Amino acid sequence: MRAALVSRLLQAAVVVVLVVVAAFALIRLAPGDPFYSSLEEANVAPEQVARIKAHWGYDRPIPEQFARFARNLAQGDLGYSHSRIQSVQEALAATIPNTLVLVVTALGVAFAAGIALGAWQGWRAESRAARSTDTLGTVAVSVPEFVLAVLLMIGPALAWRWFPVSGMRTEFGPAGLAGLADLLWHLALPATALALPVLFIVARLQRNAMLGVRDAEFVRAARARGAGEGRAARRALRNALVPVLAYAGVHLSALVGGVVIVEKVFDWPGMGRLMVAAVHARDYQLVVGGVLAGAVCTVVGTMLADLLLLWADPRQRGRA
Amino acid sequence: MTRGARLAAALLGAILLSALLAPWLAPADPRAQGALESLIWQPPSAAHPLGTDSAARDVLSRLLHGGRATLGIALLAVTVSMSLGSCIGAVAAVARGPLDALLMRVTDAFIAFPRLLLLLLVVAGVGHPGNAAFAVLLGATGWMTTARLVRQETRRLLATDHVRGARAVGVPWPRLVARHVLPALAPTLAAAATFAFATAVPLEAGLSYLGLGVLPPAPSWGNILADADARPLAHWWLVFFPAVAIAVTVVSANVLAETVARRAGAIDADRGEDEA
Amino acid sequence: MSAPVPRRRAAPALRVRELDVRTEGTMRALLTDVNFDVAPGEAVGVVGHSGAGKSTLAGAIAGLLPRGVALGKRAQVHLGDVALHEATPDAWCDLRGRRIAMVFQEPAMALDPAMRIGDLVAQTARWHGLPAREARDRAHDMLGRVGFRQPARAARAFPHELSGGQRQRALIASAMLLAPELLIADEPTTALDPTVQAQVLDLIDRLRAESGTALLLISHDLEVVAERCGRALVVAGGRLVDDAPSAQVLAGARARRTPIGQRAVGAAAPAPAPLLDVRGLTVTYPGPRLGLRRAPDVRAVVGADLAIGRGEVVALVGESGCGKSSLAHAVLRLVAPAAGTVRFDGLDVLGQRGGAMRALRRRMQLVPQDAGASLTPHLRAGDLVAEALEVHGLAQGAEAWRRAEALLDEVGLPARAAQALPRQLSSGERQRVALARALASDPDLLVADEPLAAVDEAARTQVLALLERRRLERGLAVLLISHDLPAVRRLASRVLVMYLGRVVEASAGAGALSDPRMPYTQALVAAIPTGDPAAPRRRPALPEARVDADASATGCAFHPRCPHPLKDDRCRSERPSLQSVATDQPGHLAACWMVPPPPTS
Amino acid sequence: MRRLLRHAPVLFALLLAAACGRDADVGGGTVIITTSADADALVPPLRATVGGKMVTELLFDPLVEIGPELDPIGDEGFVGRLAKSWAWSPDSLVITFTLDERARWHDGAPVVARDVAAGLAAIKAPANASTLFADVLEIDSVHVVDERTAALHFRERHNEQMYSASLVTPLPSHLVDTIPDGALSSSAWAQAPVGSGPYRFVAREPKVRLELAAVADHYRGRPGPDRIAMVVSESPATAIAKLWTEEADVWDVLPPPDVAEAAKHPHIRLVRSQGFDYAFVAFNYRDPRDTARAHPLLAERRLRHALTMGVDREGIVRALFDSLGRPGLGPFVRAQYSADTTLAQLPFDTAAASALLDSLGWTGRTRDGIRTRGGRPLALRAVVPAPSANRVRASVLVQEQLRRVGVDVTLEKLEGGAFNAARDAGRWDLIFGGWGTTPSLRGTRTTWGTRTRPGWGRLNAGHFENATFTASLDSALSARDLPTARGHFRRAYEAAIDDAPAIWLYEPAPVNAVHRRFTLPAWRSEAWWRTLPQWTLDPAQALPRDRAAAGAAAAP
Repeated sequence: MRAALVSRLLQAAVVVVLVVVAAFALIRLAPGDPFYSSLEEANVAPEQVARIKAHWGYDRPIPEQFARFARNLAQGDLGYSHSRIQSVQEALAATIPNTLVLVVTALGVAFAAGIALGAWQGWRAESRAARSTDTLGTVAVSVPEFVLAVLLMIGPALAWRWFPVSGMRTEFGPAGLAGLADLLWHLALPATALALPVLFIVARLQRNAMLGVRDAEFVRAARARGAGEGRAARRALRNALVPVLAYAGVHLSALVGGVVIVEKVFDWPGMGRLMVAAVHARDYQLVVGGVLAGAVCTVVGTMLADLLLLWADPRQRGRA
Repeated sequence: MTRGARLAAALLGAILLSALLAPWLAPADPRAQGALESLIWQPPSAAHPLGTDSAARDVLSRLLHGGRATLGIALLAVTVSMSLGSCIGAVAAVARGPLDALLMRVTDAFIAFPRLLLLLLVVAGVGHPGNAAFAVLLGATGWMTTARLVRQETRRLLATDHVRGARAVGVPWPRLVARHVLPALAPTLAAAATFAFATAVPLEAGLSYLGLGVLPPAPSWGNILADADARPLAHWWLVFFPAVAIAVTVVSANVLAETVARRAGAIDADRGEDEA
Repeated sequence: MSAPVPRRRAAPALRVRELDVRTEGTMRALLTDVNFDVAPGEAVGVVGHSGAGKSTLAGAIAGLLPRGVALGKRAQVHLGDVALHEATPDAWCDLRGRRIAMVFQEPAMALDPAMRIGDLVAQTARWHGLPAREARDRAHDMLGRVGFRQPARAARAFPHELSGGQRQRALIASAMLLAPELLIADEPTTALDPTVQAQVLDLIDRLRAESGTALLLISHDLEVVAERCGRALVVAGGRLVDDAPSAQVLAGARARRTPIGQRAVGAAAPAPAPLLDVRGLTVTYPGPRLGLRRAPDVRAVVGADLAIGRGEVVALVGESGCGKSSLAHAVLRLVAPAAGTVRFDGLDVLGQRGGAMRALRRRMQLVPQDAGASLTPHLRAGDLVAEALEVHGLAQGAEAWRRAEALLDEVGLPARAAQALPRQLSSGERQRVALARALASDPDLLVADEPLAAVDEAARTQVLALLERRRLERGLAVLLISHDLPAVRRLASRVLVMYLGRVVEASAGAGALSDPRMPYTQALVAAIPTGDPAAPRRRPALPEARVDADASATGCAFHPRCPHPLKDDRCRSERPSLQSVATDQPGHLAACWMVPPPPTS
Repeated sequence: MRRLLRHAPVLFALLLAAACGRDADVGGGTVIITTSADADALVPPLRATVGGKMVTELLFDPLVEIGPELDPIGDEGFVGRLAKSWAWSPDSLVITFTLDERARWHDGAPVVARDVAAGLAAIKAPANASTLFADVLEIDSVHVVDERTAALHFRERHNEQMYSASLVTPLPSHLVDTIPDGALSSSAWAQAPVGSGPYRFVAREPKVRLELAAVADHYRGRPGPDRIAMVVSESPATAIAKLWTEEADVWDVLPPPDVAEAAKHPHIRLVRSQGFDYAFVAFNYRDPRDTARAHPLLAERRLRHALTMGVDREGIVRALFDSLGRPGLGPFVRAQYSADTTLAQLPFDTAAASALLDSLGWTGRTRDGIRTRGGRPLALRAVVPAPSANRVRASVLVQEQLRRVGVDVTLEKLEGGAFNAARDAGRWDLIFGGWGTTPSLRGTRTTWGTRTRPGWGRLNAGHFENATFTASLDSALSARDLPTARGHFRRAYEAAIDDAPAIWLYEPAPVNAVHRRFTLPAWRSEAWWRTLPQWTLDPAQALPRDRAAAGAAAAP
């Protein structure tokens, strides 16, 4: 097992390096200027812009800039963000937790509910309720994430005022425990917008996996040993988890793809919003720092999913 | 084909047909603007069954013509992503060794790289490249899932008894791949393609919402939706009708994909071999 | 914790009256009007062709019928005092595992892949009310009683880490844990080797004797039933056609079998230059990957020599995992051997390239072990056979199709088979399609890996006759891998016995099997059921083969398991080579220090 | 009834307050400004966007500030801030300011003359790339006369010298002098500035919120509201939505549809004000492929006239702004002193436009109605800035209208950075541009002035060149009094309108939304936040955040 971890870490490192190099080059090749790029900041003389570019070393050739970036990275310095007027570390430290709160809650709810719903649909496949929820699932999966987000924002937030329109906390709101409640109140809609599509994808996968395992020999053998419906279903589910977790591992980044749009609609101060703004502002160092953090999170997330998969399927433990 | 699958196929066919026949079906020119003051932001009425948008253009015509752009982009994107993904997946499966590891790491890198950011950077870079190039760009950044699926499936097929049996009989490699491996891949590819299509359509809408998709004044389902962004509640018809169009297309595509996949037994639980 | 005291009861353990089983939709009758009793502790066999309804009977009694199949209304099934046909789901939970237990054909599929076997066995006890600690202890105790040397370590193992035999033992442990009144065993040993099969059946009998459990043994192998059960129920077409002592049923069946008879005359033609000449063949597979390092290679075949003349049939016999299939695949270059030479009709097989190799492939054909799986699922049987012709340029298009149909007819398949997809054919029919495909290119050498394993009586005789005809008419040489002794005795001109990658005994003709000298061969032959109830007691007890047995150990590989009373340290330190066993049996060699060398006069 | 229920807690608190002294504990309240663009900088030399101006002007006091009449000429229109008095040198090339001795930095240090020098130095240091560099070009240096007196030396005389002086905001030299050139923007001080204004910096979450607190002992008196928070949203729609849910108190320049929505919310009051922005479609006088050569089509004045007459500016204004906008008049806004609404404009007359185009030889027609001459179609390429919603919608309307007179306009919507790059490179025929102006007219030199003179015409991307316009503008900017200046400006604008460098599209007349619980003096159009210290809270309508502010304010 330990050896499997080492080889995966190596693979992950290679992936992160590839991603960072690509981001580093791409942002610098995009036209537009890291300084004074928004419309109103246009009245700075070109020679002044040239001076500040020289100060930050953006006029050097890209490989040389990357060498400098690598040296700074070695000392743990990710650089400075011009558009946010703070260091990249502070920017990421402020936004990554917010995105993680949103993603972890959304995925947690989506997987838990998805697995439960899917298992029930699979086990009771013949019942009318199971079939109807399945068709409901097909429809829910098809609504584009951002339309779902906009609908959630129009109805519950704007029209009926059950939830706040946007943001993560009430301005000058309560602190401490009440503050937490306020956060959850703000988290409800964005998390739902992100979780719903994932929930039904997971449910569909779990249902298919359950159908495949329901009549398996070891389930019949379990019944032969005295297991009732409940225990037999639990044993079947235990094995039917494998394809669902395998899917999660492979498609993790696609599942959270919708974060950027949900953060934009609900003004959630997370990584997605930060990156979109950083690209528009041509904030070189923030973009590269963000992509690095994003890649690390994705890779770690995928490895966690793989480890979960190894737990779920003992047959995989033997072979790395 | 279950009743649901037939309905889905019919719906999808109708939508594709309406997009193709848009110039004849649409009551008005999608770019023609009505009298400015009176006709902007009109809710659905007799004159304009689906209302008008920010530039007093008829939403029904834009929806029909827009379908052509959105579905066109989605189809081209899927073709690009499927062919790219299948090639990389097949090569990786057959190659094994260092080439396989390299290809898989590149695939992982593409997955780890936030796709939206990549699109943003490229479009910001070259300016809006026009619908066809944009579709190719979508395809070129969406092939990774297909690559992994094809690699896993090809590797599984190459290890099966019936391929070893055919080799024992003396069937040469090219014929072996053509008659014994590819036909088994086809259903998986078909299912993956339909699922890819089902994600490409809303993606175009999402990108338009972020200002990246089809460039106005050309119509697309995405940019009709984006046009309502400022006032989703006040201009509900600009959100509702495109959303319905997208949802119906995607539902039908998903149902078809699942029917194809189920008939091929692609989604069966016990085929849980890992792909290591 | 001593074994539970056996319970004696007067009433029959199982009483079955007017048992009908129908499919709910089409109301097709699977079983009609089956009546029989099983006395407490009695062993009753259920025999019949595959598809006759044996498994349905087992399912009906244990209340485990598949979806969409149900008992007839008039059916009456009583387990002692309990009416099983009226049992409620809760009642079944209490009955199954405590009073009625089942063991299945595919141990690998019947064990929960995600659960350690210790936990699985303990769970059975916990489900029936035992507290966790006591359940765990009884589980460990039971694992010990079913033959695991270190029950505590075995308890932590997952099913995929055990051999076939060990998995079946684990299943039996969970079934017999609570000393049920009735054990239903549905083809418990079909998938196992003869030696392992014998051990498992012995284990079942021992445990049954200790707890007085009645046995309902379902098998298509009459010999096994005759050995283990007093009575046999014969099921055909869903009806009970006979209920008689098993010896009587066996005798009747043997009378109906076509006589196997002796080999055709003229077998001992002078040995011309061998068609296939294999020298010092060694095949290795990479060991499992332990992290970055790789475990030492597993040596499947070690320095094997083999020669087959034109028209000659050589049989390879041995337990699964002894390297039979590896040798066969290496000969056909489907697997690259690590060392040794393979010459076919004077050509160095390993040296051939491209076109020359394909020409050679035409003349050497394989019928793989699981023949059914070797047929491409989406191609029709006719296409597969025609392809074999087209690939070797023997025929094209319609001509190829016509000859394919003729070949399918020759292997005894109905005309419709040509159009059928593999999944529409029975396992026996698929086996014969594979055979037809192999014979299509009129090969000189046919490597047949367990060609008769999944085939029922009628088909078996047809395949043997076909091989015999091709051998006589076309001089076809056959490398036959099988442990179906009657077939081997009839066809084989020479027999080789393999153990852990080495040839340990060889004989011209079937001498090695009729008069085995090497202790391993003796154990192997003894383990094959003959139908004599007394046979089990005479068999030497052979300990279980360890999963990771190391073939490269010094000395005689069989030494750790060898039951021979006189084995000494020479067996442990020095590897015996093949020597002639007796002057009057030229060509009968054995690799064992205990085999008396021919007198030196 | 539902609204009453929602405010039950407030009513209860008020009853309680009434019982023991009315507004003792409510204080000045908390003002939440909602916006969709975060401040680009927190310190004066680096700010450029409106958000940046607001924050820096709340945190820092200038020497002097332009008065409500917005007259930048001479110094009558100016009010003293850090400088309590000033004197001109005889040759009016030096202005000597005497600082108010009560003025303190937020860290308690007194404001001294050296701070004025530090202010100018920060703008002048090239590596800082200050956005005010061009505006204070003519200020040569600052001479520290004594502890409280600083003299600004000018290189040339012009009529807005005092306005330029108002741009030199003193900085805390004891903190700023140690910061090396170029490192100002990333310095710790720039991220959490110590200022001299009525509000001090409390906390900031970039792109989310910024919190300022009132300076109790400020030398100009304690400001009204106790706390000000600037809350940033991703899109204008979400930002404005906070007004309706009372999560925010003020938004300036409300889009027309929201003005209608505001009417439905009694807690919102609408205030009209003068606009300081204008948008236009500028023509490129030079050939996009080679800017040395004249533009093959647009160099022809009559073609520019024809295009101008083909655009229905009234219709576009009504479509975009309903009644809250007016057609552009020229390179100025109506709120500037140089404005002249009587200038003759080119009329919207498609017949005249078509006739003119025919006379220029554009008589051929392609299948879909686009004019051709010598086989070449009359096709123009326009770049449009994606971030500006109004200009994007206007571009679509202009495109359609010009298509009706046979001109094919293709639109290219470019993202912020790419739009600026394209504008400076000149790779376009038309550009949907727009400028935010200030009371000072000197900016006209940079945006429309000739590119031949040093410091002129840097943003004149269309290479508009007109001798009369340049001469008149030059004399207008050096006129000593308003009437003379206005005369010169009129001649300059007439020359510009006749030369038609651009189609003057629109000038928004903004409506601003403020929560009714605040009463405020007259709305300052060019910088509404300057009256914030004078806002007073009506205790009866206090919200929970106001009371929380009172508690916090009382604490230090």
